This record gives sequence, C-alpha cells and structure tokens, in this order.
Amino acid sequence: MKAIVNVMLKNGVLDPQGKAIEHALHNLGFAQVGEVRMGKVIELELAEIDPAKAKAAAEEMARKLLANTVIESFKVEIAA
Amino acid sequence: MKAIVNVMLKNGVLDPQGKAIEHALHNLGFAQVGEVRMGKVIELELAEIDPAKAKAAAEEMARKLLANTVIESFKVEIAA
Amino acid sequence: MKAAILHFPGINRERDMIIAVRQSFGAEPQIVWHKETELPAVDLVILPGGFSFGDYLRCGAMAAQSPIMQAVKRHAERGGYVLGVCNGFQILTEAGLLPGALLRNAGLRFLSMDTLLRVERNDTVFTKGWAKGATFRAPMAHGDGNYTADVATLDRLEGENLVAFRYADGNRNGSARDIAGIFSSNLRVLGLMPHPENLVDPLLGGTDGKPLFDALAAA
Amino acid sequence: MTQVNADLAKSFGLNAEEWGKVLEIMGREPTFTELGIFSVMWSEHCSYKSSRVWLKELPTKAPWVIHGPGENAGVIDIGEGLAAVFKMESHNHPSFIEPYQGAATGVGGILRDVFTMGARPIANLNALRFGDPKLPVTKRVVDGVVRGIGGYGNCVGVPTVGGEVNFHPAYNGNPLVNAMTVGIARTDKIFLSAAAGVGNPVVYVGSKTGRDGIHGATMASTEFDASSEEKRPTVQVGDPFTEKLLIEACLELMQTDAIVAIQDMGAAGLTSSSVEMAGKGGVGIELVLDDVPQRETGMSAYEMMLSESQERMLLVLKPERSEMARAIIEKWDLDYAIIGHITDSGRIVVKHKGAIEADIPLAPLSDAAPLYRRPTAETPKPAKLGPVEGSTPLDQALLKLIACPDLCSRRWIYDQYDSTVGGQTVKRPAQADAAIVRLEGTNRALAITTDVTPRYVVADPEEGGKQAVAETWRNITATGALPLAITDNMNFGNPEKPEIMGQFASAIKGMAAACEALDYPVVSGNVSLYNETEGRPILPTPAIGGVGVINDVSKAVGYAIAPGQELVLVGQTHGELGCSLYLREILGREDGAPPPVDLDAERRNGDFVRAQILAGHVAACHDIADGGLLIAVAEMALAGDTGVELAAAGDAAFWFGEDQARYVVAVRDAAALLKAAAAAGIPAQRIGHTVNSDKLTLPNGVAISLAQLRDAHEGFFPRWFA
Ligand SMILES: Nc1ncnc2c1ncn2[C@@H]1O[C@H](COP(=O)(O)OP(=O)(O)O)[C@@H](O)[C@H]1O
Ligand SMILES: [Mg+2]
Repeated sequence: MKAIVNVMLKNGVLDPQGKAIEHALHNLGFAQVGEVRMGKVIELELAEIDPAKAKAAAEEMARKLLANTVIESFKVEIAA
Repeated sequence: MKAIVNVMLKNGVLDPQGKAIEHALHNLGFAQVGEVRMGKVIELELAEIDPAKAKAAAEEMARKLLANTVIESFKVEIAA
Repeated sequence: MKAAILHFPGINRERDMIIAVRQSFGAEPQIVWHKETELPAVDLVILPGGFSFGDYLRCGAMAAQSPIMQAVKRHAERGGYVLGVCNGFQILTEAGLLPGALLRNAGLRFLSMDTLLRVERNDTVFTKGWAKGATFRAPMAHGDGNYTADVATLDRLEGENLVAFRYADGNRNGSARDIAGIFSSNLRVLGLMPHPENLVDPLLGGTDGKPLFDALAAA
Repeated sequence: MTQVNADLAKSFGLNAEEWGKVLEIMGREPTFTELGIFSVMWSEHCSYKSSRVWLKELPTKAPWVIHGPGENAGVIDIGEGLAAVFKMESHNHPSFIEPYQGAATGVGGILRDVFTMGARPIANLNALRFGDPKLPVTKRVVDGVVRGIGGYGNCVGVPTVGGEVNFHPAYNGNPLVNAMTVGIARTDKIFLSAAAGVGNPVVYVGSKTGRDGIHGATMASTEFDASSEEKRPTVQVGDPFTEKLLIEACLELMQTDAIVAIQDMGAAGLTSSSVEMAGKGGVGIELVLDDVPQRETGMSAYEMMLSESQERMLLVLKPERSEMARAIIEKWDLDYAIIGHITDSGRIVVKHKGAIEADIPLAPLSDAAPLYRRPTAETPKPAKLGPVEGSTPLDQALLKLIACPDLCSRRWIYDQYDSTVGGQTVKRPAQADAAIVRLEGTNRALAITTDVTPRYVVADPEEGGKQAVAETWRNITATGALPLAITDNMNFGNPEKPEIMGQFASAIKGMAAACEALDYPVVSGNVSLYNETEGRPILPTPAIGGVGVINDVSKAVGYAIAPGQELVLVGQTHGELGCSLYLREILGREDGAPPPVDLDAERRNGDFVRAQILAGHVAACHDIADGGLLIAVAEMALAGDTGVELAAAGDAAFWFGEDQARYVVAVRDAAALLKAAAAAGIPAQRIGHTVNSDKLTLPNGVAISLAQLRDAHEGFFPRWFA
C-alpha cells in the first residue's frame, strides 16, 4: 500500500520558493500565472494492507516527522 | 483554476532525501515503512478557465522550469 | 560551568565549537553522541552547526527526533542551559524548545559572509559580556536562516523581551523583525543563526564572538 | 545473450587493434562483463593512453614529496609531522548535462581521493570556465554549478576557500568544472591502495550500488532497450550527507590498525578500484557480487562492475579486525559488506549467482593498456604585438576593465560557499592572492590557489603552461608562504587532432620548465580530453592548483591596504599588452604574444618579496596578473577600503600590461625596500601611496571614488542574477 503525504506551508507563512517560481514563470512569459505555492510530497511504501490503518499511520508519521506543524499543514492520500 | 504539478525523481535516480527519511521513520519505530521517495509539489493559480488548456499550460511550465527533466518526471493535475 | 556538545551525524561545526569552548572554559567539552539517552552532568548543552542528517526533509527535523533530545528537554525543564547555533538553532525550534521556525533564505541562496549582530539585552548568562545595544561581527553560513513565527508569537517574543540578537547591517535572509537569535522564556535556552564560535581568535579575523563563551565560562 | 565481437567492442570504445589485444590476453572471446572491464580500464579516462607519454616529462620529485602522481592524491611533507594531501579533478561533461549534480558529484569525488589517503579535508577550491555570459544557457550552467559546489561542499563541512572563474565563447558547449581538495594527515599515517595479504577480506563501505552513470557504451548492448527509461544510464546524484558519514567513518577506522589498503570507487567504480588495488599490490582478487549492497533489483554483474554510484569505498582489511571495522562503519549508518578476498592468482575473478562472470589476468590488463604517442602539430609562435592605438582615458579604461566578467568581483559566487567552517580560515576569498588555512593546533598554515590563463595558452601553449605554474607560485609567494608543489588538471580538446596534441605537449613542456625552475613539482593531477562541441575545442586549459606553507601564520599578508603606506612595484615592466584583457576589453582584439615568462626573474623577484614579507617589512602584497598594475592597485584599495594617490608616470601599456613576475607591495618605508631591492638586483619603483580617503587618484590627477569603483567591480554577477 502506498501513502502519499503532501506537505504545504500554511497559509500566511511566506513561501520564498513559491514566490521565486512565480517570478520566474512570469519572466518566461506565463502571464496567466497567479499565486504559486511550493510544497513537498513524500511517497511511502507501507506493509499495511488496510487503507484506514495505512492512512492513520502515515498521518502519525507526518505529525511526528514529515511536517512541522508550526508552519506546515499536511494531507495524506492512500493509493492502491 | 488551480494546477498541481507533482515532480518526482525518475526511477533509478538516487533519492538521498527519501533514503534518509526512510531511515528516520524506522528509527522512530515505524517498522512497516518500505521505500520512501520525496518530491516537490507546486500549486499554480491560473487565470485559464478551460481545464485542458490549463493542463497544457502547466505541462509546458513543468517542462520549461518546474521539473529538471534530466533527472525528474512530472505529473499535472487540475483542481477546480 | 561545564559544557557538553551534542554530536548528530552530519553536523560540521563541532570542531569549531570545541575550540571556542576549550579556549574560554579552559577545559574540554564532553562530546555526546545523538543515540545516547542521558546527558553527562553538565550545566550547558551545546548544539553546534552543520547539516544534521544532511538537512534533508527540513533542517533539524531528524535530529530533533534523536534519542538524546529527550534528555535535552529534561535538562531544559530543570532549568539547564542550552545553546544552539545555526543548525543547532534549527534543531531547537524543531524540537519545540524554542518557538518559530527557520525557513529557506528569502533569496533562496546560501549566505556566507560576516554580519553585524545587535545585542538586545545583556542581563542574561549568555550576553552579559556585551553592553546592551552593542554590535559585534559574526560570520553566517546558512541556507535556511529565515526566522518566522506567527504574529502572536513574534509579539510575545518582543513583549517578553526574548529577542537575543538582531541583524544590524541588513536583513539578508528575510527573518521576521530582523531576528537573528532568541531566548526561551526562562532565558536559559538560546538559539542563533550566525557563528560567534568562528570569531574567537585574532588571527582568524577577530574575537568578536568570544564574549559569549567567556561569559558562559564565568557563570 | 549479446554477441561479444569486434563490433560490440567498437561500440564500447575499443578500436580494432585494442580488441585484438583483448583476444590475445584472454586467449578466447571475453564475456560481456570482461569486455566492459577492458573498455573502462582502457578508456582515456582510466588509462591516460593519449597523455601518459607527455605526463612523464613533468618533474615530480623534491625532498618534501612523500607521494607523487600514481596515488589517489599527492602527498607532501609540511613539517611538524604533518602532510598535505591534495589533488584536482574535472567533472566537465556531467556539469553540462546536469550542472548542479555534475558539479556536486565532482566535489564529492575529489574529496574521496583525499580522505582515502587518511587525510581530513580542510579546504576545497574550484576552477571554473564558462561560455559567453550573453547566452541564457551560460547563466543556467553558472547557477547550477555554483549551487552544486556549495550544496555539496557546505554540507560536508569543508570550507571552500578559493578558485577562479573565466568566461569565453570557446566554453559555450563545454564548461569546465575542476575541483580541488586539500587534506591533512600525519606523515606516518598515510593510507595507500596497494592490496596485500592472501585471504584478506575485500570490504565494501558506503552507499548502495545503483545503475548510476553506467558507461554510455552500455546503450549499444541489446541487454538494454533504449526505449526503456528504467535502464538508461542515469545521472549521478550526490549525497553529501552520506559523504560526510563516510569521511568520519573512514577517519575513525584509520585510527585503528584494521586497514591494509583503501581506495575510493571513482570513475568505473568497482572495476577500477578492485583492479588497481590488486594490480598495485601484485596480488589477485576475487569478488562475489551477490554480496554487494544494491539499491535496485535485478542488477547484472556488468552493471555492478561499471556502476558509478557515489559515496563508496573499497577496503582490504586484516581479517581479525573486520568485526571491529564493521562496528565502526555501522555506527555511522553506512553499508558494510565483505564482497570478496585477496588471492595469489594475479587475476581478477568476478562471481555472480554461482557463475564466473569475469576472469582476467591483471598484469596484462594494465601493462598492455594502450599507449599512444599521437601526432602533434605545434602552435605557430604568435607575432609580438606591435604598437597599439587607443585613446581611452585611464579612468574609463579602469572602470570598464574592472567591471568585465573576467575581472569583476566573484563575491556573488564565494558568498554562496561556506568559507569559514572548520574555524581555521585565516584568509578567505578576495583577501589575499592565495587562501590561507591554518593547521589546527599549530602556528603553521597552508596557502592554496588555483590558476591558469587560457587565452595565453591558446596563443602560445608553452609560455601559457609556464605562466600558469608561475602565477600560482606567485600567488602563494605574495602571502609570504613558500610554494611547495602543484596538482594539475589538463583540460584539452580532441587528442586525435594533431594541433590539440601539440597544445598538450607544449603546455607540458612549459609547465615542466616552470616546475623545475621554481622547485615546485607536480604531485598529482588529472587529464580531461575531448572537450569539444561540434568539432570546436575549448581553449587549452591546464589548470594548476598550488600549495605552499608558512611556518608562522601571523606573518602572512593579504592585499588589503591601509592609510599610511607606500606602494612599490617590484619587477620589470615592459608593457606587455599581447593577449591582455586591456586589448580584448578596451580595444576589441585578442592577438599578439602573451607576456613572456622569465623564470629566473620570477624566482628572484618572488624570493625577494617573500623574504621581505617574512621579515615583517610588508603590510600588504598583491601579485600583478589579469588586467595589469592598475587593476592590482584598484583591488588593493577596494579590499582595504583605503584611498590611493598614484605618482608614477606611464602609458596604457604601463598600467594595463600583463608583464609577469611582478608584485605591488605596500610598506611603511619605501626607501628601505628600494634599497634592499637594489642590493638584490631586483627592479623596483615607488608608484604611489595610500591615503585616508575614499578616492583612487590617478597620476594625471583624475580621481575615481572608491564607491564608483566598487559599483563597477561588484555589479556584474548580482545584475546578471537579479
Ligand atoms: N569559483 C570560485 N570559488 C571560490 N572562490 C573563488 C572562485 N573564483 C574566484 N574566487 C576567489 O575570488 C577572489 C578573486 O578571484 P580572482 O579575480 O580570480 O583573483 P586573482 O586575480 O587575485 O587571482 C580570489 O580570492 C579567488 O580565490
Ligand atoms: Mg586569477
């Protein structure tokens, strides 16, 4: 079972990388681009076969290590 | 319209971060964790309202800037 | 005061720190491996700079989960002294021993140059070697020194006078309110980004950082 | 199974004659894996087949040389029981394909060459050449390379203390990334790679093996489907954290007596390390690949033997110490595996899944390696530059020159490199002509620099070769240190072209003459050939890395001046404008002969200046190089934030000529220095003095504010990357 953990900076936390990408995209002529935010995605292979349990485990990993909840929020998805 | 670009190292390319996270999760007692890969996610606000066009635009941005296609592959999703 | 320096894999300024401590304390600091679960009997625990665990995932995130950090938390709860420099500061925030977080530098580039720090208060064991408002030079060398916290936390830090140092010659990394270092509420935990330990010898450009170590040694 | 034949060999880079030799040595058709081993061992990169005959002409000996070329890095005695271990290496091609990772893994590779020998790395430098800054690709490459060098070097915690950067369209499709590492070991604790002791375990340490960077030749094999993404040779990604663990683990293991021999796995990974270790020791080696730590599934023997996965070492251990060694390595969370043992067969035998995949006699594999004396065509000697026209006022010429990409401040680059970690950096970039790094716990320090002026080398390879060596010697001398030895990185075009081989041979000749005259031998080096795009070669670039020592670091000087000093020019000035930056940037010409290098004058002038520095008579010193005298003075003024009033009369050739063997020296007492120079028969003249002001005043009375000068000097990189 695969868990996909998405970690983004919380709204309100300045995202220098997102800002830089936004700027670079504008320079490349992509005028239609508005706000850009950049985050991390962590794909975990899990031995778990129960999707609910896998999700709970991945969420625990995110809380403990994968995300810093002072500045980041996370979302877990389970893929087959 | 929002485009979400997922950028991951290609298979076979060493992922030092993924490896280190895997190790750290094991040390934290998450024994069920197998391979871990880490990538980037970039969320783009687009002025575009046509999903197909938005997707095509985001893919072009990924090829030109967001992904380093020598070592990374990418996937674009359109969210409402 | 007796000091111990924590050794996490990937840190790289432990030797610099040992030299600075040795010179001021007149004694060798003890080195404590990250997998230990107890600290030796010391008054001061130092978390040096570097790239613990490669700074992979987030700076300091993995080191903050090391077994030794439980002992550091107990040490801090008992009122022990803790100093975290650069990566050490990042580890302290990740471990929750100091508030806020250190984000990627605003310009997205590593910054390696001397900076000037202003001493915001000198009535602490760490800063009593300087005059209040004094400035001193310290090399910085970091990619993630952009201090951030929510507004309430920033206001509290200012209100309780817990900002230790501010950048006095320009804010290169984007830190909120020019913050370069902060204290814990009891003033016994200090984290800062620049490296006073790299300026403790006239041959190497000056002794601007020495008052920190001299003050700690005398305490 | 793929048919192993002459065609396949050709696609692996072996010509018909070389294939014939393989058949002769083996007495049968080689297996696929054996062919792979021959092809990499006989590649230009591993065998030096085009360059070996010429490299032999370089002087490599001196009483202080402990190990010259042939080991992983050169080793010299620097006193107090300490040795400096150093080498330079290129990562040119990978840095063009993927600038960040190419440069990063370049740094990783050269670090391993140094700590393999038991030395703790204490300094990194990098010599970089890029294409035309007007091209967008150049900007992308510069950005990636600089980030990559910083990303790796900063993380492993070795200070990056110096280097050089040039731009020229000849590097458009082929940038050069040459990285140098200097380490320190005890002279009685140097580790070598010659294997010994039949039965001793062969131990693999470090990262797991993946399919990284497997020889491009594999693409031709039917075992690989070119359309299958998964099996493509992949770009190597650096893992500086693992490298840091590897440094600490190896140095800790080296404190014990467990190691018989040690070698990093560099180019051609397991193949070259095992072949070289066994070959040097005159023994045999047997490998069982099933036990190699693997990152990917289904790897073949061929893939494991040729993988260039980074951050790996191969060791031969004393059997009774292997469990202790395992404990040390595993403490650092690194893989440890016994993957074979030493034999007395004189052969390399590779087993995998119960089958013998390779069985090659070692002696012929190295002794019969191809060696070519390729045809050479000498570069015709350039005509000396005639009189030049030009009426650009001195101040305008200065402002333009000091702002050009080849002379402007490199601050934007070195500000991204941690130059202070380790706590021993006495002179950082742009403070002295060579970086000064103290040896921890002593008063002694090393002075380290890299240099070459490719525009001289292309015009006159022999003079250019001399000049490159002489300039590094001068850089070190200008700090007060005694130059001891060099490493080199010979970056050239296609050696099969006689004019390129001619450049190579002549450059070596010039380098050898300079090394000889200056008592400054070559102790290590690297050759990078085929640096061409679409048939256009790079400028011949023999990058030199020089190392010197100063016994009392408190006597070392930089080039920052202060008020109350007089400026003296030491050395003869004829006004050599041939191949100068003045000619190129102000007059738009690149012709003429480069400044001749008078090695006797070089030695005499340098020894004089060094003695004056060590006697405490000199407050600041700067060698005169690119851009000439006025640029040197301007750099001194900017470094010290101190005004200067110049008094000497001279034309553009005087102020911007690039005559060699010269220094600007700042002293309290010019008369005393001039007297000493006269006594020693050294040309010297007073050219001005420093003032407590913010202006550089030219002899014609025109003053340039230091702010304006600084703006011009500091502008290029920040503007480019704004
Ligand atoms: N790629 C680089 N990495 C680190 N330092 C560099 C690099 N390039 C130049 N520097 C440093 O910047 C300073 C100025 O460089 P350069 O103009 O080449 O010096 P010089 O002309 O005195 O040899 C030197 O101290 C040099 O070591
Ligand atoms: Mg130079």
